This record gives sequence, C-alpha cells and structure tokens, in this order.
Amino acid sequence: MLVRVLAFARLRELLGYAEREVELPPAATLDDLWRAIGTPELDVLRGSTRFARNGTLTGPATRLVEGDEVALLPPVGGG
Amino acid sequence: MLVRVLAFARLRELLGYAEREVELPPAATLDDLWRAIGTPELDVLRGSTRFARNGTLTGPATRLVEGDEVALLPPVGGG
Amino acid sequence: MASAPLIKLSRERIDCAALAEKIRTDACGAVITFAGVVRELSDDERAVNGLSYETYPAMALEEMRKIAAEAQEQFGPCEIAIVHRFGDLAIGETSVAVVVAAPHRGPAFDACEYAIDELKARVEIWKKEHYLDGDATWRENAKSR
Amino acid sequence: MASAPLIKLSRERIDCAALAEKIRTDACGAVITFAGVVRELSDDERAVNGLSYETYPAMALEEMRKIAAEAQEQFGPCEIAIVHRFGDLAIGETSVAVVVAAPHRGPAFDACEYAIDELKARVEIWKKEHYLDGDATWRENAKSR
Repeated sequence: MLVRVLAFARLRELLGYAEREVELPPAATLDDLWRAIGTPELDVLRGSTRFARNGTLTGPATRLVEGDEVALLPPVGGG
Repeated sequence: MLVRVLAFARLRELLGYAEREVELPPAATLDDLWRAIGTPELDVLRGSTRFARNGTLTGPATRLVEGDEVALLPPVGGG
Repeated sequence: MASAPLIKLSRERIDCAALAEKIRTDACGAVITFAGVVRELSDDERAVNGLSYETYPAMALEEMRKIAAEAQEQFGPCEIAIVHRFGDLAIGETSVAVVVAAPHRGPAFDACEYAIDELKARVEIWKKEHYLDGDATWRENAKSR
Repeated sequence: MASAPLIKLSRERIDCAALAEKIRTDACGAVITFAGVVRELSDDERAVNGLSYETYPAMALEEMRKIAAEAQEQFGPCEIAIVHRFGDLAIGETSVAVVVAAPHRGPAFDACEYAIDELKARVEIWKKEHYLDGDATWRENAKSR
C-alpha cells in the first residue's frame, strides 16, 4: 500500500524531502514506516519525534491504511 | 496668609471653582482650610478626600505656610 | 536595556502601535500592550455616552513615573510606556495604554499588569461617566481586575 | 460577545493594531496584545541574523483554534486573535501576536498569557535560528515564560 509522508523542520532536512509517497506492506504500522524510511542520523531523533496520522497525533503501533497521510513532527518551537 | 487651593472632579464641581486663593490666619492647618472653604455638601465628602500640599500627600493636621498649593483630591478613577 | 519610561498625559488619541515601536529595542522578545477602552456599559450596566477624564498633572505624572520604576525594580529591566488620556472620550477610544517590552514574556506580562493595577489605585486621575439618559457621575475605581 | 476567534498563519507582516481593531467590540473595556518579536540574541546568547518558521498548517490551525476555545471556556467570554508568521523573519519583526479583548482586564490578561503559553507548548510550528556566524539550528521551546 502507498502512504504519504510529510516531514518537518530538522526531520525534513535530514530526510531530504518535505513530502514523499512510501510503499509499505499491508497492515504496516508507524514503526514499520519509520524503519522503511530511516537512516542512522534519523534514529537518534526517534525519541523526540511525534507522529500524526491524517492530522491527529497517534502512537507508533498504529496500523496504517492505503492513502494515509503521516506527519513526522519534531519538538515544536513556535512563538 | 494666602494659600492656593486646587479642587478636582466632584470637589471642583461642588465648590464651583478649580483654583482659588484663600486667606487664612498664620499657622493654619489643612483642617482650618477645609472649615474656611467648606459647605454642608462638601462635609459628607471629607472622609474620602485626600490632601496634597505642594504636590505631596499629607494629613489634615499639617500646618500651612504662605504660598502653599493645596490640592483637594477625591478617590481616583483613572484607567 | 531599560531606558527612562515614556510617561505622558495626552489630550490626543493614543497610538499603541507607535508607543510599542518607540520603546522596543532589539533585545526585547516580548511586547505586551494593555489598552483600556471606553465601554458602552458602566460597571452598574448603565448605557454610556462617553467619559471625561480630569487629572492633577504634576502628581499624576510623578506617580506614573514611580509605578514604572517599581515595575522595573520588581520584574527586571524592561522598557515601559504609560499614557493616559484626559478630556472627553467617546465609546471605543483608548483611555489608557501600558506598553511593556522585555527580553521575555513572563516579566513583561507581570510588569504590565502591575502598572495598570497600580495606576488605577494610585494615580490622580478622575473619571466622569456620561450616560445616554443625560445623567452623569464621577466614578471611583473598584478594587476588581 | 465572543465571536469566532481570528486564527491565522501569515507569510506577511502582522499588524497588531489592525487585529485589535478587528476583534474589539464596544462591550470590551480591555484589549491585551502580546507580540513575540525576533530578538538579536538567542536564549544561549548567540548573535542572531534572523529566524525562519515552518508549520504544518492543518494541525497548527486546529490547535490554535482549540487553544482559543479553551481560553474562552476558562476565562469567560472574550474576543481572541492568534496569528503566527511563517517564512523568514528579520530582527524586530513580530513572529506571533495574541490579542484578547474582553469586558475586564483580569480575564483578558489571563486568556492572553494562557494562549501564548499553550501555543508555544503545543502548536506544530518550528523555528530555525540563523546566526551571524553563518551557523543555524532548529530550536525547540524551553518551558520558561
């Protein structure tokens, strides 16, 4: 299945893209997605990264479905 | 001796002037001044009135000297 | 940091944005502006037509300066402007502005609220409320925020 | 009283006075404006050249709306505007404005401070600091005021 990945700020820079389609096996979780796109530099940021699925924060065990939009969210810095 | 009286807000309206010279006996106090200019309507406001002598708050027993500027100050309402 | 406060009594309208721009420095990360505005209702819910403010300028300006200095003393270095109108004001006009600019927002909020609370309690300014029915009253400040 | 909050992400400069005029009603006696401004020094005292902000607009706007609703719920009916810049900002530019207009100043101060505290903690906005020495860092918010 295909999901759309959005990456922001430091994660966007490390991944080298702001938005990308990723092919995953059916019933893959957010954890699986992280492993599919991961790099060693990315892994040190895993603990501080939050995930949103279709605009809502969710945990790494969440199962994805075809067409989901997954956002990778570093700690915020607005204001 | 002559002192200058400044009256503000409700006190100004009741007295009918904003500023006036008042003739007082030597060594008169603020209490004496109040009696000299007072009216029955004014007396009900005595408790809420503060006095300033030459720009500084002071008590009713304060003795005045020639040329003092005495301000009669109602409760404030700024802001 | 911390120039002399901008303290003023003004017959003309208050321009809060101009005050903020005037006192701000590049060391300031937070600018808090309090504007007191003439409401259509008095505290006892009477329909208001307008207000007039009267001051004893010498004492009022001195007390406003003291309040600004106390705020800087208590909440740390910050830039402060306190401006109060006098004369006649219509509904929607700003009667008083307190602007505080500081490196961080916490002390700026505290200093701004301190200054307006103290101004309302201590500064020699008087307010007359003019009602739609033609009546008018000198109104003293309550203790409330 | 209490219209829908004015919530916006803006590439253009923020005009706080225009926001205040837009949300204010004649029932409001207090208008509090918080402006967050780009400082010349970072929190660790490095000389800053400018900032850039990035957002996830869908989530950021929803969270800003929630925060405004919470402030109205907690501190009583008030008019609220929350506007945050994105893109590149120079020193002295306003990165965020929170404007609250309410009948009385106490709840307006509380609502304004609540909204900016929560925005800094919860809203999906990221800040990159660009230093005079050419270096740059993504900077997350500390818990301080």
